[in-house]
Amino acid sequence: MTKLMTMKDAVARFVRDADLVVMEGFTHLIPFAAGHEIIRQRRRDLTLARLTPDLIYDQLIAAGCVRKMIFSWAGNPGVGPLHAFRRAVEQGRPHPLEIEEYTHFGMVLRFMAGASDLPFLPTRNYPGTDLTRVNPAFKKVRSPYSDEELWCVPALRPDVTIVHAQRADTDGNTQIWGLYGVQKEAAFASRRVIVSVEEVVEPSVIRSDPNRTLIPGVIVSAVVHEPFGAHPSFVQGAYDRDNDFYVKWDAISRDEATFKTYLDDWVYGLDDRAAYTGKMGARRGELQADRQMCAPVNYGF
Amino acid sequence: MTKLMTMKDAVARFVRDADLVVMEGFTHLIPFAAGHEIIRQRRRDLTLARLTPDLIYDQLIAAGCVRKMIFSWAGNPGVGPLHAFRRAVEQGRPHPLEIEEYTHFGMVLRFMAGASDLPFLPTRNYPGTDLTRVNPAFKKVRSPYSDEELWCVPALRPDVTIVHAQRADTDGNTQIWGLYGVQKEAAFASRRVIVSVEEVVEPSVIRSDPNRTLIPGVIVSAVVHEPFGAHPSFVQGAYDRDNDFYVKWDAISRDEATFKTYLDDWVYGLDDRAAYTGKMGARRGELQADRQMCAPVNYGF
Amino acid sequence: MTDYTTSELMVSRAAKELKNGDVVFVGIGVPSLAVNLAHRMHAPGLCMIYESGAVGCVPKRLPISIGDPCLVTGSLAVVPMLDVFNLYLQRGLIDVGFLGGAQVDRFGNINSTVIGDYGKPKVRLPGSGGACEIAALAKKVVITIANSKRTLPERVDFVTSPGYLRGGRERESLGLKGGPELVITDMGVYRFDRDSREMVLASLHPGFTVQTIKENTGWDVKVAENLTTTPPPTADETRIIREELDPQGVFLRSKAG
Amino acid sequence: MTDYTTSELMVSRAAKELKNGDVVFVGIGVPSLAVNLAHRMHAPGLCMIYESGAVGCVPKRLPISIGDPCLVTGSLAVVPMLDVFNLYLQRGLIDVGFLGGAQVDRFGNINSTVIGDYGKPKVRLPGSGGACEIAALAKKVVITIANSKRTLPERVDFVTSPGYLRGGRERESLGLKGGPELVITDMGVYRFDRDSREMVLASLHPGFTVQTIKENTGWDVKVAENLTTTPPPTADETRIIREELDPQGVFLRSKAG
Repeated sequence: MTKLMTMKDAVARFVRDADLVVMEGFTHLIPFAAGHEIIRQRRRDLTLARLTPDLIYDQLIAAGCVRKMIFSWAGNPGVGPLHAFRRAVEQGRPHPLEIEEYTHFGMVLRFMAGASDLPFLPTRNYPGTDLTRVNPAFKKVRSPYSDEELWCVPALRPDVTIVHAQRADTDGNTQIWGLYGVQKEAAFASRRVIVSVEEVVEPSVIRSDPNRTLIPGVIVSAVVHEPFGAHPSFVQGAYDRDNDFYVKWDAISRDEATFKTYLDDWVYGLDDRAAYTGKMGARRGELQADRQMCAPVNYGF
Repeated sequence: MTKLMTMKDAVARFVRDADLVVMEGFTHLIPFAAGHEIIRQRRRDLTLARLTPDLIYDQLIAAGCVRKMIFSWAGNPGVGPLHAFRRAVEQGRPHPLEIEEYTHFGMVLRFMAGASDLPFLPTRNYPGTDLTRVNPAFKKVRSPYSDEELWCVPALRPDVTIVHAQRADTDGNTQIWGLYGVQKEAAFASRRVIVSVEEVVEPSVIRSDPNRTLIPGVIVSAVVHEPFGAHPSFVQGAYDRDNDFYVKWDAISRDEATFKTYLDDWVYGLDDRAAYTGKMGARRGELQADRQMCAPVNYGF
Repeated sequence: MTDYTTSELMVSRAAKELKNGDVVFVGIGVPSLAVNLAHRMHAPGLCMIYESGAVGCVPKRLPISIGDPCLVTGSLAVVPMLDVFNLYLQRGLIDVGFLGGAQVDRFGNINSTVIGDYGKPKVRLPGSGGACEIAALAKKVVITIANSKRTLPERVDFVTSPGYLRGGRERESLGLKGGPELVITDMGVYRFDRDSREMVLASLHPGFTVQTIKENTGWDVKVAENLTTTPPPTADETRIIREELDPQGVFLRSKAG
Repeated sequence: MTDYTTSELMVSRAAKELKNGDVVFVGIGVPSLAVNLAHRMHAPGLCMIYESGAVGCVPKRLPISIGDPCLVTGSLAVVPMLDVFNLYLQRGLIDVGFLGGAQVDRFGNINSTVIGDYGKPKVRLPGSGGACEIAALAKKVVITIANSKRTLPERVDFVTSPGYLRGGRERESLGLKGGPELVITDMGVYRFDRDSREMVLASLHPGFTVQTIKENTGWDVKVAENLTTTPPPTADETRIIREELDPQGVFLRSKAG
């Protein structure tokens, strides 16, 4: 049975108020289309988790969807701070934002523990940092093989994880290349998984290169066909990062009024991602990736 | 500086008497050429670790190279028992074999812990099994997040890991497709790594598809060009498993005399793998893989 | 009546345990045939996973081992073994795991390690492989084994893969979920009593009697009140097994009963 | 004398810390330029790793962020972040990690989390990212930061990434190896005293005095007996930086001193 549906349906069915939601993608493949749909459907009281909140979580915070954020680096990568995030933390606007803070390694281990149904995972990191002082979720375990004490982080088990990928079949068997980030671990840690893709392909395409399948259909709830669904972030082999927008976001997000205009123009004022990409106009062509194909390999026997 | 050398040189330089040696490959890509060279160079008192000892460790045991074996499944896959292994365990011939026994999951976690420089990793497995009773290396840890107790396995840190792969460049950047097994984890866990490959390629081939690189050159000590180096096991996209040999091994290994003849004919009597593949004759052609290429992907931006 | 072998009956019976959409951890031999039969008969959405890391396999030939290259070509995913065990098995994605062994006891514990004492074994067997974790972490386990006093002792020499241990709530008390659901032998099918967790004869294969079962089981095995006869494979099933799944009779014809 | 900016001097000085064959954890900006400069000058065998998972990168343009697609195309390997942290960093493969931050203190502790109190911050900064684990697990750390009383306080408001903590043997006693080796500012270069683990001024950039340093550092900073002058970048180095590494002046020209 196909899991193909619109983003509207996928968010309506699988993202609920007060959910713990993860939209992953380390700089690469950030699921902006899904984030905009969540704003459009006015979800509230979400807990968002993600290594690098990036613009997408800044937009969700500014739009009033978020109660709490779990993260390890909150900035506009290569540009500066996240202003909506800072306003929420420093001034409690539009409302106070609870935060729970780790490091990248810690977040990765939290996802991996959740994906492995383990209560925790240990690391040699964290002696001496003040993070363990302000976040009581860091705890110590003594190695049964020595007297060493190691810091641990607890498993993270999201209600729903949303990822964007290059391609999937309608069962949700999903292939990603380029930067992997923590998408696989986050997806396996979750109760529900939404995958949006640049291209929906026949199973034969997936089956021609099974080592590239990062997320198997057995854990996927919904597949959404969403070309340019990661803009303004990038998709290896499809389009480059729209760095101009990352720079512009700095100005847009400094002020609640300019943010509201952005939201009206690019989210509330549009029905769906197709309308968004239509509005992008010629910019799409400018971001189009060059062609640099890999050397294919033989799976015969 | 190139790391390309002959198997003779690689084994002479990087495999020492009494070393803890790992030759990995789950059914796929078993480094038989390296195993034969170790027998030829008459290494002694080795501790061998591997999930599935397979014929290669059976041969090393029968040849008198092995003092101890760390493993999780000792059989001739699809055929029957490993007779040399059984003789050593049950009758102490050619000499007694110490064993340390886990399960596949346990061995994988031991390699992953070693590869991550952690003293141990936990799992939900092992309540109720007698394995934890006969192997004191299994220990328990209490989760600091609950009252749950979990079993742990200790890190495994081999002196040398040897893997066979489809291709590498002369720096040791190694690509594998098809079954991955635990080669990556074993290699990262080791002090030294020897890679033998079907094909030595230009760095540009590796760089055309960086997601396929399983083992980076930074951890590799030696690269050996060894076509058919995994025979009688298989290499996806190159040659099929020589199942006739796996069946024949059952008869060869039942008797110390027939084993000695095999060893004289196929190991001691040959200078190197080139001589072995020469002796294989037409069998090589019969095992040649069909061509079934993957759909290439675009790495451009 | 259709002509069939006992092995074909076992394959057919095991196949019935699989539902469409199940994620199944497959071994070589009877399990592989059973899963492939179910896939062709009533469970087209079934997902086969082999411990070698191949997911959603469509093997073009009967796999000789769980690492056969035919399991890779055309599969949906091939993943590292670390992922097989952490992300699929321990994560709780496996609905059914198939296991065999040298001995299975009254409470469904399986021995595939040694006959006799561990330190001085009479027979050294291959060991656990992935069996222990499948027994501990799959939602449900189906066991296939020959029916004899040797293979079905009251207590296994060594618990490689935990069943219900000494019965009752012992398995649960150790934090394990799941457990063996069914034991299929060449003579009958056993289920486990809900309270005592003891193996109980649930159905007899055609031609076998309770008397034969009792003579070939290592303890005084209980018989279900509603003892039934195992349904023999249909003509369709035997045709698929013989013509499509194992045309060369690698696994089944040699054992024809 | 060659014309150069302070940033170019910092890049040139940082590049000198890298040996051929080093495995280097690279960040964006000065670190990226330094590593690429070393790669072109004296360390062709250097291996660049970005925390995004790209290994052995040969970026065709100056990467805008650590996840820039140009780091992927043509690299030797692209690996999951789990591997970056477990198998490269924690495993001990990283020879040199570059770090920056909002504050660095007398013992090389770095703050990139908050200015003020954590619960009620005056300024909320981005947070650790991968910095804490680089500081804890790389064999050696090189820090680049501006030289002012604000950025170099006696004690950071928050230890995001551990240096030598309160000095002496505290870092070692907690089981941490490595530690900061060098702090490169826009005024000078500091090393750490072997015993006290305190930052000590080791060289002055041309044109700066000990007096200026003291006026722009948050504690009474010690000066090495053999205080030297930081060698300015060679003409070759500035040419490579300007023409090849940052031709559009994204990182350096705007800060030209």
